Amino acid sequence: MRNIEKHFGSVIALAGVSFDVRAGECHCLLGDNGAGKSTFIKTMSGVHKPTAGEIYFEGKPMHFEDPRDAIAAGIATVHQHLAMIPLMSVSRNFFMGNEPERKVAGIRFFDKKHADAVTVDEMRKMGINLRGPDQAVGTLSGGERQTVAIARAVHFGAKILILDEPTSALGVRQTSNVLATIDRVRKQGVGVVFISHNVRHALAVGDRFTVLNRGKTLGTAKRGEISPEELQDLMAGGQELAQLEGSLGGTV
Amino acid sequence: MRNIEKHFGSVIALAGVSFDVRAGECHCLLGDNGAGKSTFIKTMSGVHKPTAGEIYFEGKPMHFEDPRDAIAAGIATVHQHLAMIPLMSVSRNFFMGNEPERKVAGIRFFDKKHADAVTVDEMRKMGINLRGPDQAVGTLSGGERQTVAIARAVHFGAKILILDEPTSALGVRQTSNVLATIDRVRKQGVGVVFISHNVRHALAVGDRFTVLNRGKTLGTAKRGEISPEELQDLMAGGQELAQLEGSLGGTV
Amino acid sequence: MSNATQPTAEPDERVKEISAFRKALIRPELGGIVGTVAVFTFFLLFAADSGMFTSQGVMNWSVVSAQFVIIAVGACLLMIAGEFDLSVGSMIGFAGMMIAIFSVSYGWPVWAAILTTFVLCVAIGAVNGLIVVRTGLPSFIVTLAFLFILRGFTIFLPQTIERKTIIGGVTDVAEGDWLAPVFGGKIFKGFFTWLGENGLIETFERGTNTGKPVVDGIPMLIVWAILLIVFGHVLLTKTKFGNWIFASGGDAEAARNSGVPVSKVKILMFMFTAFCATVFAVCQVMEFGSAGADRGLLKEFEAIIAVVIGGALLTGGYGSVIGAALGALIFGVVQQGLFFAGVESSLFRVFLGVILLGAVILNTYIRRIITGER
Amino acid sequence: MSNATQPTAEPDERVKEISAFRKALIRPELGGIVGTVAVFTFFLLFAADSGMFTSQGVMNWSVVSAQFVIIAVGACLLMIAGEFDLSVGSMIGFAGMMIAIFSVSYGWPVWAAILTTFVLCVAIGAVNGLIVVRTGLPSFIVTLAFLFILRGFTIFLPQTIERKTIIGGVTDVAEGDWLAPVFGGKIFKGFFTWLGENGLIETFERGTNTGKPVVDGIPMLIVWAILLIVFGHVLLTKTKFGNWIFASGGDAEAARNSGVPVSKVKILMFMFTAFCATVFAVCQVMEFGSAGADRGLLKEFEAIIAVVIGGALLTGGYGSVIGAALGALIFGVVQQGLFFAGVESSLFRVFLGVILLGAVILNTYIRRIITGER
Amino acid sequence: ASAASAEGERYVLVSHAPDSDSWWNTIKNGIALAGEQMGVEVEYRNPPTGDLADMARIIDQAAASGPDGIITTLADFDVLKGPISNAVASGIDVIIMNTGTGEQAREVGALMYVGQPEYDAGYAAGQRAKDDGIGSFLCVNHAIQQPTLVERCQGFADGLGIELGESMLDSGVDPAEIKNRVMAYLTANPDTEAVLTLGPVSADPTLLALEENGMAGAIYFGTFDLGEEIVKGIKSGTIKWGIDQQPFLQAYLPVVIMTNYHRYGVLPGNNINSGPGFVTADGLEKIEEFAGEYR
Ligand SMILES: Nc1ncnc2c1ncn2[C@@H]1O[C@H](COP(=O)(O)OP(=O)(O)OP(=O)(O)O)[C@@H](O)[C@H]1O
Ligand SMILES: Nc1ncnc2c1ncn2[C@@H]1O[C@H](COP(=O)(O)OP(=O)(O)OP(=O)(O)O)[C@@H](O)[C@H]1O
Ligand SMILES: [Mg+2]
Ligand SMILES: [Mg+2]
Repeated sequence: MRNIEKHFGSVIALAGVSFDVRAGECHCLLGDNGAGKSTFIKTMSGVHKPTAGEIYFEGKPMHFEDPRDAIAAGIATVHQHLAMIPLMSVSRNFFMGNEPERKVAGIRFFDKKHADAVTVDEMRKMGINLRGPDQAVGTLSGGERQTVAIARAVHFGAKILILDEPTSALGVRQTSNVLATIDRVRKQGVGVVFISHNVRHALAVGDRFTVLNRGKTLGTAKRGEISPEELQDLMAGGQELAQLEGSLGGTV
Repeated sequence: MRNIEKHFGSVIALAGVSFDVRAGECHCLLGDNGAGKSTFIKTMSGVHKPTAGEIYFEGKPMHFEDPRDAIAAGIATVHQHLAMIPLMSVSRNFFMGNEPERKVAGIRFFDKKHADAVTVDEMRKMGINLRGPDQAVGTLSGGERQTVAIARAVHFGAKILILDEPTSALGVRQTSNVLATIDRVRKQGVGVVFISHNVRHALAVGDRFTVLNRGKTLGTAKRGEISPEELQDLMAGGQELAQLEGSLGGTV
Repeated sequence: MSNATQPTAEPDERVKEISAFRKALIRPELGGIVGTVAVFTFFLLFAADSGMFTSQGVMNWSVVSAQFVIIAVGACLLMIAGEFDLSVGSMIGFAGMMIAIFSVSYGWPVWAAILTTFVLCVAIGAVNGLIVVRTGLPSFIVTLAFLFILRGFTIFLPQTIERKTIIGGVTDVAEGDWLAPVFGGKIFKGFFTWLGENGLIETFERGTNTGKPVVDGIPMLIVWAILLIVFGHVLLTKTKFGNWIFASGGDAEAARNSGVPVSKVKILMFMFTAFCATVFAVCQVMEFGSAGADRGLLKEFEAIIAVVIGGALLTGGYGSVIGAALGALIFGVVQQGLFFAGVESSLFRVFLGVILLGAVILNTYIRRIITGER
Repeated sequence: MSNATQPTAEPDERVKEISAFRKALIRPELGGIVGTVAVFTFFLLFAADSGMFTSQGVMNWSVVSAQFVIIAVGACLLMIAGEFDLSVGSMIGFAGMMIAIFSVSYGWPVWAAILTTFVLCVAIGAVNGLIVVRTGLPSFIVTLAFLFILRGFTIFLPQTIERKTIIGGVTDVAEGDWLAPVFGGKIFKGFFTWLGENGLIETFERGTNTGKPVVDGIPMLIVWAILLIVFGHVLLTKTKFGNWIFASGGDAEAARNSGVPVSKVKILMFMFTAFCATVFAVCQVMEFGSAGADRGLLKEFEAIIAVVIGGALLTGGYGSVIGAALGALIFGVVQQGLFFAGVESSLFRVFLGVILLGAVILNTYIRRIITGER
Repeated sequence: ASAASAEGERYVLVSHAPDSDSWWNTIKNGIALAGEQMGVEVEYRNPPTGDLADMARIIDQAAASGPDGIITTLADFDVLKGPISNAVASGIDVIIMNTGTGEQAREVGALMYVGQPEYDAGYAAGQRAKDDGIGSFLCVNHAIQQPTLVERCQGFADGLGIELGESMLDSGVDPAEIKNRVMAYLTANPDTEAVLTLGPVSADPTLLALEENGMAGAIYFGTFDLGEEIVKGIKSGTIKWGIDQQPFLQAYLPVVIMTNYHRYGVLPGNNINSGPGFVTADGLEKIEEFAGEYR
């Protein structure tokens, strides 16, 4: 992706950001609140159209008219505000937008049996035992929902998986589970874009790190090239943080 | 607070939790997703009525019928899902439920001038320069909103300030700012209850730590009595986490 | 997630087990089923000898219920998709009037008039939907505007063209038309004649029809109602598109992000609602032979009421076609039943209001008890 | 927050500056103001010589607008508090009927009839509110039920008591009552007579009133409208309670958590809406001397339309009383203006729908342009 | 249910009026009185919103409930002929009242017709106004969707020999709106010579409007159907005439005729025209006393 720009009315959310992901790596996107991370990945996943700039996918320039195009191209996204419908069952949510179909007498029907089986199976793989595939998503805990969303993205053979702050509301155990999932997915050859505010989470799984600040990239670093402290300073935009950290023991 | 229990229909969210806060200390409440932290503090702040158990405040048993009672008693809460109305102005939000009044010809009017002045002033103290007190909260960033909520709680002379995961959606800089605020508030003699999933944030400001698990307390520890690793293990409910952490470098 | 790392999850000790029976009850139709049973029990007890359950009486409330069903199915799918349509009643009046104007005033063949009207009305439905989707305005306001606009035209057009507000004579021009019986005809006539001849149902005692059965066939109205229920139910629960309808109503933003073409779904549902209203109108015009400016008044509310009694959520994302059909049945049976039971007719509205309120509270209560939601 | 640690925040370079002028425009009333200007310009251009702007013409559309204002103020506050009331129209009919029954059929003094009716109707409003707040049902459904229930009683009661559905003769029994003129009288009569005598306004040239001024006073209806606007505006923008109204409609849960007594606010707003409807009804009964079962039909929609034209959000939390009043003015002027301008009267509904749609789209558009929201 | 002389026959009267229409009150009182006097049971039914298609269902329903007779209006021949002929065919006697014509009544197999043919009534009124030298008018229509009311205006216009055109005002039922719309129309068209209202719903506010704009007494004012205020208006001279179709008779007579037919087999040989009768300022006493109740 090159020089993506995005304006909302008088707000310039992205002022030219370039970024790339490779298969089998986890590229972390870091940055302050309002840096434009969510906006950027929404552009990648076809929710917004870029005001300027181009998206290349497997070498070809792409134009995503809507999220369906991006999904069809193999870009799966787990949005910050979850893309789940609370009143619908887990299996219907799992297959939302990608419903399996079965032909009966020439008419295509939703293949509920298949959907249910796959859902229960995939969720078990992720370590979640559903009461049943008909359970409403609204009755799941936040962590469980997050897992459904990730499992869904992985299941549909995404080539690129984008996760927007998947861990921010999760407990330690749930977090480590999500990180383990990212690791597993990456090893399957999927490119992962991982967005986080938490330097430690990022360092735990990231291969490369890009920091966004006020709609611009501050640069990309490889794993090992950068220390947690440097990264943290970059994310915060410089020295201002230091004095505070001093009094609190540097443990943010 | 002693032996608080809370049931929602068939769900037992709290199965007897005891907890106390002292003036001038920061007591951290930690726990897994769905451990009942939010439910517990909602009981403290009068949103829910406990199914069983008692609340003591300054030695006296209290019965909060609704949040107004708790606020009147000096318990201010910043909820996980923010208690802000996006379409209303910052100053109206700031004073929501505590509107200053001015008598004109015997009729009590909302004292807008005073409210605006106080709001701008308090926000400046917190390091935020508003475009104007009439700016709608919906146009603020998440971090700014969080700050308004905290500033509000502090301003109204709360004796106890409850913060439910105030840092989960914030960037590093915003986080350190919130932690610094907690520190400042604590030094003013206010008792702070701080809920977090992040062990490091908790350790940065906490004086005591209580871990909730599946609606029960696992015990309370003082600062220095417990290491981050122990705390993390407690929160996750034991050994299950270890093997995962190994592969990821223990940096959750 | 709490059992994430354990390969075999133990049951969560914090949740009391929910029995299979209770689980079977967690269906949007439940309120409708309970209501239907209650209503029939009531009228069987109190109006059994009023002729309500003779073949003629049954046909009477069946036809009324079928009418409600036709508009309720459209309203139901639209409501599940998260919108609603206050212009249904005006659309009924408008569609009927257009058919009459095309066929009687302009002398077009009736099939052409019907088809043109369908195209026109479904297009208006699409406009409704387009405005809602494009501007993001609440459908309440947009369709309220169309309620007035369509009713205005329904009064204005015949007034200017024919100088009256009622246009009759459609029956005459529909004579021999191939499409008209699809809406205005009856089926199984032979079967009913046979029933009558064998004394299984009453026959007329005098007049031109002496000896013929009092009920001489199933009106196409009922056939349409059944077809629409089946179509709506299958569409909603058995197809991909049905999943999209739920998703669009449950959370439009989330659905859009998951690749569901929300705008398309909503516009199509507005069109389907318009289609149902037009079916209603065509059946009415073909049966009665005339179109009037007063047709369909308040029908939008009746449709919404039937759907809500049937357990759908006004806010979208939850509901069922079967439920809506049961709601329509309850509505029809209560309305006609009150007449049969001889209740003072001005009290009819009071009953209607009380039943609506009771049904909705019952629905919510059942839903909460069962799902354990607060 | 991005400037959190800098004592003097520099302007955010990512936001283009918004001028003070533009900021002044970010008001819910804006659409109403633009609309009012547009409407008056239009009619001044096209209907200036139709008598619309003579003193009599002005009084004519003022009275109609005042009527809309009275119910719009109630509907506006309720809508800002996040609910709405479809039973307003039925409440108007019901209140009028109760006054007539109490005073004419039962022979109570008129003031007692009026006060009892106020208590009764406000209590019904409270019941509406209680049901909505307690059950958590959408107010659409609850008040729809009351729309039917109240209308049913309005027809049933006079039918049983007086054997008619119009009860007249209120004017006679109201003679000499101290409370009746507060609703049905006119003020500044002397002033207008003086104006007429001095040739400052036209006087009648024929008929029974020859020599009297064409406008002989300001009806109390207009006074009530102004009082309610002032009261509603002050309440909403200048008091603590007003803040609570906004908060309750903006996000009931958040407001409750902050200590706002949301249920109380909502119930009070339902009661206030009922109060406004009763004021409307009493003024009407006192002016026309009779109560009919068909009074107030569709008024609930007219109230909602006026409020929405005035820039309020149907979803609550945003709006203004001044805006609603302007909406009512636009509505009244357009309605009467079309009659002055001699537009085919059955097209009136079409215009109403188009203007509603236009105004709402304009409002949304303006709001988005200015706030930069998407 | 053939002509047996048993008491306690059951009759159903079905009207086309929405249930807020106050004029039908007299009808209800008429059948109540007739029922009492004859010792029969009479029920009143109507479509709540005035939707004629709903009315057809009500006739079906009434027939299914097996009464001895049905008394109904024939508001739209096309819509109602099916249900009515079915009722007749299943052995129920039918009398047509109020709207319709004798010819249509015969066609659907009804016993007879009692009422006032609306168009003819309007036409007669129009001719009368023409004789009084009227050349233009305003017709205040409070229920424009109802065909019978449009027929009255149309008849009046034809009686005058002019185009109806824009003389018909869609006034709605709200009294304040009716009043102000009438005033607006008269302000904009000051040379209007006559006002025709179609019932108490539109007549009462029109009276107030004329009083307020000073045209009361100066403008030629005629109305259909009587009511308290209308009678007062006629008395004071503001209203020239009221066309009385005597709704009481339309309700009372069919019940009496039907009962006697069922008990003794007697039936009048002709249709009964209960109107139009012009009510003017002469001889108003009885009318005054019972207006809105039996008149
Ligand atoms: N739809 C929109 N309309 C107007 N401005 C928007 C819109 N969406 C985002 N913005 C603005 O664009 C900027 C970037 O927002 P974005 O959500 O991309 O930040 P982020 O990096 O994801 O922050 P966070 O860490 O808080 O999630 C912010 O200033 C935000 O206010
Ligand atoms: N209103 C409610 N109705 C039914 N169950 C509820 C309700 N509120 C909370 N619960 C349940 O109570 C349990 C505790 O929830 P709570 O929100 O207190 O957890 P938490 O510790 O705050 O979790 P998190 O860290 O995710 O915020 C959960 O299982 C939740 O599903
Ligand atoms: Mg984001
Ligand atoms: Mg929580």
